[in-house]
Amino acid sequence: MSAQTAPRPHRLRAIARFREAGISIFILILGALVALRAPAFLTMTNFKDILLNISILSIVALAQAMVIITHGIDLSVSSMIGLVAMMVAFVMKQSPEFPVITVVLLGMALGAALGALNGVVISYGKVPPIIATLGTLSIYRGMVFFYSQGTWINSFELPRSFKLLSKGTPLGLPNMVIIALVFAALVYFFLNYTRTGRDIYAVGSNPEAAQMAGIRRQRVVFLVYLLSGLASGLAAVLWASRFESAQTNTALGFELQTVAAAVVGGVSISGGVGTVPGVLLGALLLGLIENALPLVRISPFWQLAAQGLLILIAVVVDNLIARSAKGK
Amino acid sequence: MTDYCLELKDITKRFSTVEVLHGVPFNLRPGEVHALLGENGAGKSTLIKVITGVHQPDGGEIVLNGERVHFNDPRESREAGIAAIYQELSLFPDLDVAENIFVGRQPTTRGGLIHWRKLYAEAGKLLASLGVRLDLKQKARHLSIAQQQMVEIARAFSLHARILIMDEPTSSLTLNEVADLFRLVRRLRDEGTAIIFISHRLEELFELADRVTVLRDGYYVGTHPLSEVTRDDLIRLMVGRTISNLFPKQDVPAGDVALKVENLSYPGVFENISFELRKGEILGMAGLVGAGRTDVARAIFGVTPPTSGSIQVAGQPVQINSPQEAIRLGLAYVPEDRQAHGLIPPMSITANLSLVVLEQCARHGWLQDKVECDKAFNAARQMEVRASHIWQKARELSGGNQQKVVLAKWLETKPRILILDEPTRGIDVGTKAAVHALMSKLAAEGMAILMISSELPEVLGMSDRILVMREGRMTAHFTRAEATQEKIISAATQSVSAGDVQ
Amino acid sequence: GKKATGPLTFVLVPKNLGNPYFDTANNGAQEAAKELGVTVTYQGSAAADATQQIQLINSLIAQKVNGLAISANDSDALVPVGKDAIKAGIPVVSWDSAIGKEGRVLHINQAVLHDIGAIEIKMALDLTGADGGKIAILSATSTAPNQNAWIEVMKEELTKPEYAKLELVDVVYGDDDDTKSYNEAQALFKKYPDLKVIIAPTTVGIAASARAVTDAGLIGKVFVTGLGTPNQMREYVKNGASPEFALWNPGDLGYLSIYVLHALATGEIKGVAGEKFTAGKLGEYTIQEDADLGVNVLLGPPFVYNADNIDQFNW
Amino acid sequence: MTVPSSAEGDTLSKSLINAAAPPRTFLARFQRWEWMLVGLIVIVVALNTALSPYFLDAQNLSRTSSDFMEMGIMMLAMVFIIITGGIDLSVASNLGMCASFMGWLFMAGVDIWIAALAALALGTFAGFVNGTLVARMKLPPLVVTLGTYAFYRGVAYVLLGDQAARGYPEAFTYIGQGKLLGTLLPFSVALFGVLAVVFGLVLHKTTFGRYLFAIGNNENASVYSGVPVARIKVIIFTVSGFMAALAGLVLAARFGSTRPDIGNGLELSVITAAVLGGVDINGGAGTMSGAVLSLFLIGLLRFGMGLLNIQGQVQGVVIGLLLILSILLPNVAHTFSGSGRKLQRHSLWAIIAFVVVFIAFVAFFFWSREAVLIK
Ligand SMILES: Nc1ncnc2c1ncn2[C@@H]1O[C@H](COP(=O)(O)OP(=O)(O)OP(=O)(O)O)[C@@H](O)[C@H]1O
Ligand SMILES: Nc1ncnc2c1ncn2[C@@H]1O[C@H](COP(=O)(O)OP(=O)(O)OP(=O)(O)O)[C@@H](O)[C@H]1O
Ligand SMILES: [Mg+2]
Ligand SMILES: [Mg+2]
Repeated sequence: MSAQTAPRPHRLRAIARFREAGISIFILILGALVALRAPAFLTMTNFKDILLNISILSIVALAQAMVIITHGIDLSVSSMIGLVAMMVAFVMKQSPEFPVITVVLLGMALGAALGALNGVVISYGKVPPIIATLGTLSIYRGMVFFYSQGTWINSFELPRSFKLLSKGTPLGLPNMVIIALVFAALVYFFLNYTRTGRDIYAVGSNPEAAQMAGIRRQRVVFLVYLLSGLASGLAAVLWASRFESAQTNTALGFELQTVAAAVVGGVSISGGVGTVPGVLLGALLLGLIENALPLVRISPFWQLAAQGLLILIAVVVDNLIARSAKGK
Repeated sequence: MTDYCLELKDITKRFSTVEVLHGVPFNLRPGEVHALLGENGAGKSTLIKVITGVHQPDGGEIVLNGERVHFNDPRESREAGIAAIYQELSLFPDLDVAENIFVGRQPTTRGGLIHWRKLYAEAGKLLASLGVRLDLKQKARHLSIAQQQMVEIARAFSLHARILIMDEPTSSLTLNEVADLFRLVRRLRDEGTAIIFISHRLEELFELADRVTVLRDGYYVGTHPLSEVTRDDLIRLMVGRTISNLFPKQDVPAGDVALKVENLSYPGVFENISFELRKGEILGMAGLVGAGRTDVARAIFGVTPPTSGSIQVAGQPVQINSPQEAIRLGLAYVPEDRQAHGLIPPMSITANLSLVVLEQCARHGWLQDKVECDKAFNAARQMEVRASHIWQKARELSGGNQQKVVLAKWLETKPRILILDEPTRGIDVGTKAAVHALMSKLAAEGMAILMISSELPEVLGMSDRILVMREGRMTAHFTRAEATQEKIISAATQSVSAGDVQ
Repeated sequence: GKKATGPLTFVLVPKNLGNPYFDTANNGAQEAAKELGVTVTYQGSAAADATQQIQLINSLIAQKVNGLAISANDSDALVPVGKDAIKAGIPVVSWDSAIGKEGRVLHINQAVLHDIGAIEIKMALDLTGADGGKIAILSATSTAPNQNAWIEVMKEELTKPEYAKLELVDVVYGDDDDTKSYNEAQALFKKYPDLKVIIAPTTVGIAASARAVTDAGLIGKVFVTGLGTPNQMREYVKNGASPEFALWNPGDLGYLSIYVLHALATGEIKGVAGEKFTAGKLGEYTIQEDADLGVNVLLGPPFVYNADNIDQFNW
Repeated sequence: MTVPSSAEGDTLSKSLINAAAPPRTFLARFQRWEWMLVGLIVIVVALNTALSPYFLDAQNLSRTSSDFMEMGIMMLAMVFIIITGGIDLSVASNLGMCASFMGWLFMAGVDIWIAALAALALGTFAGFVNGTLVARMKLPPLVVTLGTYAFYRGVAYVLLGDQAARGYPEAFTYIGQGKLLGTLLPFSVALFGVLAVVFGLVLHKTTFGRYLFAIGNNENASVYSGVPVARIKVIIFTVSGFMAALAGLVLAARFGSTRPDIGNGLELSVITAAVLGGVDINGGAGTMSGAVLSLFLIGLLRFGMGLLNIQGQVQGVVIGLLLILSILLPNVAHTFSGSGRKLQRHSLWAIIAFVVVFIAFVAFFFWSREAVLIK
C-alpha cells in the first residue's frame, strides 16, 4: 500500500500526495491508539488478517471508485457477489476437479455479464445509475434465491484446492492479498496511463464536454459497470473460497462498505476525482476499524456507533486538511 | 463552385414546434475566415451545432468536400476534420489545463501508454504560442471564464482541423489575447484552414474576416466580402435599422459615496484594493485575463469574503459574508459566468427572473403566481428577451438572451449599487446599445455602477473613471478625460514598481 | 376461534427465506401436511426483519388462512399482528423463536432453555478436558432473545462446582453475519492467546468460528462448539475444529408445528395447559405452561452431533 | 431564402416574448409521470382484484395500509432532500435511534409522552447534525449520512443493547395501531395524509419550495442569487430528522415495543419510493403527488403479491424491475422513435454480442443450477 508515484511533475505530485495525507495521518493515529490498548494489534498475524480482510473490499471498492468517478454508483455489487459466489460454488460442488484458475475466470465472466446488464441499462438505456443498480440490487439477490432454492453450499462440499485459492501462501503473502495488489496495480495503470482510463475521469468531470471532445461516453460508462461486475465476480470467487461457503445472503449489505471505502478514500461522489492509493487507504481504514474495535474490547453494543463515528471523524478531518491545504 | 470545402444547403432546424433556422445556406472556402453575424437568437450557434452534429438538421443538406455528410454526434464531425469551440464553454473542471487540451487523444508512447511528459511539453508550447501564461497543472475548475476560453482555443488549435469553428471565442478576452489569437488564426488561414468565426464585436470582424454571412431571426440575409460593407451596413443587415450613439454615457454629477472599499485583500488572489464608488457614477474596471477583477467583485458581494480590508456601504462600515447580506444592503452582482452563476438553466425564464425577488412575489412565504408572472413578463419585455414565452427554459435561450435574463433578474432587485461583470458579454450590438443606454439611465437615476469589462471601447465609452488591475493589484486609476486605450493597456500589462495607486 | 371445515390451509412462516435451517423445518411440515391431508405453504420475507414479516402476516390474515406457525423476528413487535390474526379467527402458534404471550396461542419450544444452555457448557468441558480453561461465547445479534436467554443459562451453569475450572472470558456478537462472526472469532484468539473453547449458540457463528480456527491453524488448541447444522459443520467435525455440537431436529420442529395447528384448527385442543394430543411419528405431547414461555409444547432434548453420527444427516 | 418583411421593422416595437402561460391547472401540472403511476395503480388494482377475492376488502386494505406509513412519513422529507440534489441514508437509523431512546426513557420510568417528545427532539437534533455537516462543512450528503447511518444505529444499540422496551400504554400504541373513531382509517394513514398535503403545498406553493428546486438545479447560481442555501440545507435535514423520529414513534407504537434494530434497511425502500415517484435523483425535479402515488403503488403491489403468495425475494425482483423498466421503456421507445438516428453497423454488432452474452448467461444459469439441484 505504499504511496505510488503520480505521473505528474513535481508540484502536483506533492499536492496529490498531500491529498491522501489526511486519511494517512488518521490511520496512523488510530493505529497507534489501538496498539497502546491492545498489544495483539501489532503482530504479524494481525497485520496479515487485516490485509486478508480488506483484500476483497479493496478489489470491489476500486471498481466502485471507477464507477463513482464517472458520477455513477453501483449498489448492486453485493448482489452480484452473492449470485456469482453461489453459481461458482454450485459449479465447484458439481465438478470439484475443475482447475481453480478456470473457476476464477468463470466467476469474472459471470460477474462481467451481470455488470454488462447494468451498463447497458445505464449507458444506453439512460436510467440513472442509482435507480438502475438499486433495482438490480434486489433483482440479482432474488436470482440468488431462485438459483439455489435456499440451498447453501458448505465447506465440505467445496474442494480443498478451491479453498486454498484465497488462503494459500506460496508467495509468502496469502494469495488473496497478492491478487488484490495486482488488481490495484492494474487499475492504477489503467486509470493513469491509458486513454480509456483518462476518459473515465473526463466523463465524470463533464459528460457533455466529453461527448463534444469525441469521447464515446456511453461506451465508457458501459465499461465501468462491466468492470464493476467483473471485479465483483472476482471478489465472489475469493469470497466463496475464503468463507468456504455460499449462502443466499452472502455479501448482503456489502455495497455500502464499498461506497464508504471509496468516499472515505477521497473519491468525489460528484464525479471526476479519485485515486487508487486513496481508495486503498479508505479500505484500509475501514478494515482497521473493524479489526481494532473487537481487539480493544469496546463493548459490543458500542461497536457500531464507534464505527460510524470514526468514519465521520475521518471524513471531517480529511476535509479540514484538504481545505487548509487549499487556503495556503 | 467546387472550391467550397463546406457547403450548407437550405438548412432547417426545429426545436419541438419552433423553427429556428429557416432554410439557411452557407458556404466556406479553404483558407478563408468566414464570419457569421446576427442578433442574439438569430440562430448562429444553432447553425454551428448543426454543422458539427450536436444537432441534426430537420431539412437541407451538408456537403463536406463535395460529399454529402450526416453527423450523428460531434465525434463524427471531428473525425471528419471539423473542430469547434462552442459558445458554452466545455472544459473538464477536474482535469488540469494540459490534459484538458488533449483529452481523448493524449500523446502516447510506442507501447500505447500515455506519454505525460510529452503532453505537458506540447501543452506548454501551444499556450505559449497563444501568449497565455497558465499553470499547466492547475485544475480547470479554478480558471476564470477568460482563461477557460483560452484553454478551449488551445484545444481547438491542437486538433489541426481543416475546418475550425469558433463561436464567440473572444467574448471575454482583452485586446492582448485577442491580438495573439488573431495572429494564430491568420497563420492557420494562410496554411489553408477554413475558419468560421462568430463575434458580436464588429471591429474584430473587419480586422479578421474575409466574408460575412448575416442571419436574422433564423433567415439568411446575405453573404458579403467584408471589403465591400461598412459597419453601418452590417448593423442594418443584422437588425434592420441603424444604431447610432453606441456609448451614450451621460455626464451626471456624482453624488455621495455609495461604496467604499479599503485595502481589500485575499492573499494570493488580490491585495490592497481600495476605491470609492459614487452615486450616479460608472466606475470601469479594466485588466487582462486573470487580473483578479472578478475575484474582487465576488469578495465585495460576499461570495468569497476577503480576508482583510473594509467595505463601507453608504458610509456605514459593513461586513458582507454572503450574497444574501449583500443583496439586503442594496448590492447586485451580474456574474461573468452566466451558466454556472447567473442562471438556473433547467428552470423557466420566469423562475429565473423571480429568484432574487421571490419574497416580493409571495405573501407570508406563499407564492402568488400572478404577481410572479407579471413581474417576470415585464422584466423580460423590458430587456427584449427573445423567447417564445416566459415559461421557456433558460437553457433553451441563445447565449445573448441568457445574458439579458441575468441582467433583467438583477435589475429586478432595484439595487443601489450594481456590479456588472462583463455585462455585455455575448450581447449583440443592438441590445448592447440598449444595455448601455439603460446603464446610463440607471446612473442618472442615482445608481452606483461598478463595471468590469474586457472590452476596452466599452470601458472607455461608459466609465466616468477607470481602474486598472494587474495580477491582483491596482495599477492605475484614470478619469474619463485622461484615459486612452494605450494608457490602459500599458497599466494592465506592465507592473508598476512604485506599488499601488490610490 | 371458530372451527374450520373444508380443506385446511396452514402457513409456516420462517424468520426469512433462503436459510437451510428453516427449509428443513418446512420439509418436516410438508411431511405432516401429507399425513394430515392439509395444505401447508411456506411463506417468508426476504430479510429477517420484523417490519417485512408483519407485512407478510397481514396479507396472510387477509387470505383467511386456517392457521399460522411463525418463527418471530421480534417477539414483541409481532404481538399486535398476532392478536389481529387471533381476532380474525386464525390460530397462531410460534415455533423456533417465540412471539410474546398475548400474540399467539402457544409456542412450540424446540428444547428447554435450560437444556440448551446446559448442554453447551457440558460440551465445552468435554472439549477442554478436566483441566478446564478459558472459554468465550460468540453469539448472534445482541438483540436475539433466545441467544440471550441461553447465555444467561450458561452463566448460571458455570457457577456450578463441576464447571469451576471453566472461565468465561468474553461474550461477543457476530450478528449472524458470516464475515463479522469470523472477524470476532479471530479477535478472540488474539485477545486470549490461551483460549480453549468458543461456544457459538448460532448456526452462522459456529461455522464461521470453526473456519477461523481452521484458517488460523489452531485446530487442537481452540475448539468450537455450540449450535450448528450438520452440513455446515461436517467439514469441521471431521478436521477436529469442532468435534461436537448440538441441535434439535428442525424437521421435527416443523412437523410438530403443523400437528399443533391442526389440533387447534379442528378444535381438538384449545391451547391450554394440560391438554394432550398426538403428533404423528413424534408421539404424544402435553401442553404445558411456565413463567417464561407461557403456554408451550416442548419438542424434546437437543441432539449432540459428532464424528460418529454426523454422516447420517444431510440438511 | 429571403427575409420576410415582418423582420424588417424596428426590433424594439416587435413583441419578443409571450406571457401566455402554458395551462397551469392542477390537472395539467399532473405531468406524464403521475399519469403513468395512476395507470400502473389501476392495472395493479384490476389484476389483483381479478386474481384474489381478498384484495378489494376495506378491512384488509386498511390493515395493510399502515404497513407503509413509516416509509411514507420519511419519504416526504426525503423528497425535499433529493430535490436539492442530496440524499439522506441515515433516516432508518435515526428512526431506530429515536424509537430506542423513547423506549429507553420509558423503561427508565419516564412518562411515555414525555419520552416521545424527547425522541422527537433527539431525531430533530440528529437531522440538524446531518444538515450542519452537509451545509457548513460542505461534505457530500451521501458521505455524511453514510457515517451517521452507522452512528445513529449504533447509538440505538448502545441505548437498548440486548433489551426490548415494551409495555407501552394503549393511548400511545393508538398512534400506530388505532383507527380513527368509527372508521376503518388507521390513525397513521390520516397522519400521513395530513403531512403529505402540508409537504406538497410547501414544495409547490411556497418560496421555500421554489428554493429547493433552484438549489437542486444549480446550487452555485442559487448562492449568487442570495438563496440561503446553507440554511435551507440545514432545515431540510433537520426536518428529515424530525420525520424519521416521528416515523420511529409510529413504528414503535405499531410494534408496541422497541428493539434497537427497529426499521433496519427502510432507507432504501424510502429512496425507492421517492425515485419511482419521479423525483429526479440528481436533484431539481419531482412532485410530491408523484412520490405519494408511488408509495401507494408499491404498497398495493406488495400487498397484492402477498395475497398471491409470491415470495418476498420475488417481490423484490418485481419492484426492482418496475423501478428500472418504468424509466427504461420510455427511454428506449423514445430512442427508437427518435429523430433519424439510424442504427449503425457497430451498434448492431454490439447488440448481437450483448444478446449472445445474455443468452449464454441464462443458459449457464439454468444448466449449472439443475446440475446440482436436481439429482
Ligand atoms: N435546445 C433548444 N430548445 C429550444 N429552443 C432552442 C434551443 N437551442 C436554441 N433554441 C432557440 O433557437 C434560437 C437560436 O438560438 P442560437 O443559440 O442559435 O442563437 P445565436 O444566434 O447563437 O444567439 P447569440 O448571439 O445570443 O448566441 C433561439 O431563439 C433559441 O431560443
Ligand atoms: N496572481 C495570480 N496568481 C494565480 N492565480 C491568480 C492570480 N490572479 C488571479 N488568479 C486566478 O485567476 C483567476 C482569474 O481571476 P479573475 O477571474 O478574478 O480575473 P479577471 O480579472 O476577472 O479576469 P477575467 O477577465 O479572466 O475574468 C481566478 O481564479 C484567480 O484565482
Ligand atoms: Mg450563440
Ligand atoms: Mg472576470
